[in-house]
Amino acid sequence: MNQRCAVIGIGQTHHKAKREDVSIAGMVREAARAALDDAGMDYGDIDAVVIGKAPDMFEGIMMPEHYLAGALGAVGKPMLRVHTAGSVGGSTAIVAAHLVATGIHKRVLTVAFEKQSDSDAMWALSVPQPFAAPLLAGAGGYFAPIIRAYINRSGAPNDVGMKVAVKDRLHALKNPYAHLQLPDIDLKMVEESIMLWDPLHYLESCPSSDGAAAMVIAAEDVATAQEKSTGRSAAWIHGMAMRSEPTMFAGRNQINPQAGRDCAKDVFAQAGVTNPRKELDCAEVYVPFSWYEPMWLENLGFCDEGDGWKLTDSGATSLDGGDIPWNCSGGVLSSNPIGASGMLRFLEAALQVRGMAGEHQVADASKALGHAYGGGSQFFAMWVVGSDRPA
Amino acid sequence: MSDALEIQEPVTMLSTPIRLNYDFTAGVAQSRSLRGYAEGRFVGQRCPVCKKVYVPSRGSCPVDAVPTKEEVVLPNTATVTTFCVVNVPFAGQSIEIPYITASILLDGADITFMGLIQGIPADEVRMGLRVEAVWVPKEELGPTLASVKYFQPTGEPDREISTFREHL
Amino acid sequence: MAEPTEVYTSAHVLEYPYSRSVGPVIGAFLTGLREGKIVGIRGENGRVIVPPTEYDPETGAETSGFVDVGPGGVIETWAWVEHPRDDAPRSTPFAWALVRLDGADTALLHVVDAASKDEVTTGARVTAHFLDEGERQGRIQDLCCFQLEETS
Amino acid sequence: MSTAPQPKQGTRPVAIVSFAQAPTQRRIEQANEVELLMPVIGEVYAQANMTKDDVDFVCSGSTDYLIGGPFSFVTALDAVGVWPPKRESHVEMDAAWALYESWVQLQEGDLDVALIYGFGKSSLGDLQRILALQLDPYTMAPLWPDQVSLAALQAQAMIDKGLATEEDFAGVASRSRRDAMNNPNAQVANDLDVATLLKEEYIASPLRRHCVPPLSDGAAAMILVAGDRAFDVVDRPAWITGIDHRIEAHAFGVRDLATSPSTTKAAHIAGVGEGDVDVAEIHAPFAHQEILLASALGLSSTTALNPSGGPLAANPLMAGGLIRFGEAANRIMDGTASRAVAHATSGPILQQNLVAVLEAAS
Repeated sequence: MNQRCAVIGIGQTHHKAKREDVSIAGMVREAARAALDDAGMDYGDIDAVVIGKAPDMFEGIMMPEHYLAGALGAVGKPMLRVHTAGSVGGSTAIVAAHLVATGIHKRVLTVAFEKQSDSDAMWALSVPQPFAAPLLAGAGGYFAPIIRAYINRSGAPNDVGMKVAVKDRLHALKNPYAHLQLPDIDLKMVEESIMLWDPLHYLESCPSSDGAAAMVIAAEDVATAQEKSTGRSAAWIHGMAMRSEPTMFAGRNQINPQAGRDCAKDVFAQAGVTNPRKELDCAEVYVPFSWYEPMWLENLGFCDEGDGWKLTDSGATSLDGGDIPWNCSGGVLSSNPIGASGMLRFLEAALQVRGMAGEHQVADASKALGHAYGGGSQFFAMWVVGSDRPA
Repeated sequence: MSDALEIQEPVTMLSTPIRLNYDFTAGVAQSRSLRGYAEGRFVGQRCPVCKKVYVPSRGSCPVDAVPTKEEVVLPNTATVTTFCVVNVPFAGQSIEIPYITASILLDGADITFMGLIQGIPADEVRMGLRVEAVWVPKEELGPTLASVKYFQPTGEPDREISTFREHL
Repeated sequence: MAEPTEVYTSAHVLEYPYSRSVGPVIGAFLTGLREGKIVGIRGENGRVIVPPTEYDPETGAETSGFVDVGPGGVIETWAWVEHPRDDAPRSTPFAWALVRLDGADTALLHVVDAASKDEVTTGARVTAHFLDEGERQGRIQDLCCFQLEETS
Repeated sequence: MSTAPQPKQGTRPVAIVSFAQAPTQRRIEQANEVELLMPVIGEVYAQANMTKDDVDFVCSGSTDYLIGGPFSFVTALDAVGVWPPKRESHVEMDAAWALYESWVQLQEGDLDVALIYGFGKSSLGDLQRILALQLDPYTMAPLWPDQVSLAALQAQAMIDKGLATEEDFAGVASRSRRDAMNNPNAQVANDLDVATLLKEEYIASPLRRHCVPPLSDGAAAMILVAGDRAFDVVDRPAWITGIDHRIEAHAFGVRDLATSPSTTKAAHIAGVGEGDVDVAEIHAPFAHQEILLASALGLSSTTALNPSGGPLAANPLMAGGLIRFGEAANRIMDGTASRAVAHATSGPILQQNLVAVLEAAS
């Protein structure tokens, strides 16, 4: 990064199965308005807008950034639309941050959203394609076989996934924005939920949500002034990285993809993190299916390969007494407006280091990871944010 | 204005059906695999650089980014590398649930593709299971992977998982 | 080298009955159409925006205060279509037009019904023509077209 | 020894060093997206004497609605060979904006080489109907307005304001298709005079058939190099000395359709007016839009407009804007121009516009 930059405004909607009270513009503006208010700004103060979302077929609007230009106060400004599959919320934040880190703009509004209830997520992700056998059954159908291979390879007990499902929903109870609020959640409830994609139970899978996320990313002078005037720290960006690899190729490690490992290595090197479990206070990691917590613990280097399930099993990733809480917000397992899910991870990491996470705050959090992945576990976006400005 | 109109609820929802017609083209490489299906056989391609066999072929090696031209006919026999039991209903679904989808590694191929498993109780399907393709009757064969009705067990001993670890 | 291959093509239909929540502002517009009237909203500097949006389309500022506009208006620009597409709102020749309704400061995209191209001009006055009450459902098609006002 | 000119935006000089495109056709049936892209990407590597291992960043532009399925950019990656894993991104925009994102990345200073590509096949679907899905989903899209009619609204607004005539539109089309006769990648090339063109029927008045771009299948790729390393690749790199993009309101009834304030603003920020412009490649799919945009860009009569034939000769969606950048860069690289303007547009009737100034080193 050429210049320091920081998140100074954060906003999100209350994520729900159906936001039937708003238009798409209305929903996106809730998040944008909240982020601007947090930053003490108005649309007129923003230099550029970067928007991200997953496939346009969810809402049936081709390149909806055109329709949303006015809603986001982008008229007369640069506006970019990012689409990198499930990782898009993270990639979008990174593209926005680069616009500031390079000195091109000082105040960038970045927004990600999905209004999945306008159509049906399972349909949109499994649109039957010519010549293909109609076997694809949503994201779960794609990831469940990989999870099975992980369980086999690691020798993990069968209930580790269910433990993640319970833990993240317990976290969600502390987050008023989270979609799923299941006060009675326990292992039994998960186990008794329908086995949708064996080995994945219904409650081990992410919901389909409507929702939006927004952040204002600002240059150092703007962020410093805001810190002084509000008395709150900004979330300084210590590192950001993206990596991609092909969906399918001979010899591909689908369980522990190289692109994820490379991306983590890069972002931690930038942030000066050598032992993420020790040096980070928490992480918001894209876990749409329960077993991806242990899988990503290994992929991101929080433990050795094969040991991820042990961390989860020991409670290390729980906000309740764990040494490295993952997904204190409830994570993707509790709220999943797909295009925004990655940005929510980035945003929640920023909330934590600003001490603004409310009931799901990790005490004195000063450094956190935001992570997103997409496609066939092939697109990765990550950032590390901290309460102190980087050296 | 009539009373009836005045008590009508405000409009909150709008139905906007969208239908688009496409004329999809499979391209050259994929068409060769598709023609294979129409003939009741698996046709893949070998990368001239890494020598790996891709089936079905998309015309390129995703690692070396070079065109794949050399054709390889592959047998009906395969190994289940991993699988899941699908038990979720959704719009547009055409197979009755529950069904088993598996990553199928054809003998001689270096890449898996997704296939339907039948002829075995769901709880007996396992990683390493040996299977063979069952094609639809000859007169129903067509240029689509749907020409493969399903894969069923061959009865051979399972393959050790360690022997296909690099395909997971 | 393999011999040239027949390339397979296939019809592919992408179809979904999208169901959209419209929110209070577009909802008011569609509710108005169902009642046979056109509603705008005040944006920044009090200008009246039609169709109404939750935001001023140029500044992003909140809008507030619904205003009835029309049913008369003026053609700001237009395009005559002699051979309508299958999915066009009309099957006989018509004009697409931007119509600035009386009382509005922005123009609405819709169609003008006219017997021939020669009848349509920029600046011509038109009046909104709605479907019959029983046919209106709260959608933009409830306003079936604009018709040229008789010149006096 | 040449030195890279200091850019107006950013701090690091970045240049286009190689560009390739697939010959545009009405329908390329023999190739899927990967097969369409692979030769093009192979050619940009060959021109630059590079391999995929030289590339630090990959960025593409495409849209799912052209193919009618989600994630079309994902399968296209197979043509690139992102292995070992690479820094990679995608915009659901014309690939000219992928160039913009790449240019931003290269400003960071730790990466030097970017590969950009875009692809689009209009032949797979009914483009007029598909593009209606770009419109406000509540009050415009349900009427299914087609893009030719929408463009005609703009052309009529220009006529009403006295900014152009139907003869002027025909003049643009006549010149473009004549110039295209020298462009092997063009799809529509012919030598027809204005009088002949004016005898054509209207599709949506005041636009006749010649005012409308062809439906095209195509793809394009480009390599950007930052810093003096560009001189190692090509004698005359096309340095991006200014670049900016802006968007306008979506509702047509809010805009003054006869002007393009977003283009004017972007051109000002990119510094278009700060020197003579030898050549401009303008992403004006419709004939009247070239007149509108040339004016908005502030170009003088000495600038050669769309010598490639422009979008009226070949108009592959999602690659068309990047092709303007490539054609303009080619004029710099082949020595026929020393200062060029490249323009790309996105969205219904010029809602969003990107402008860059390309220069040779002095």
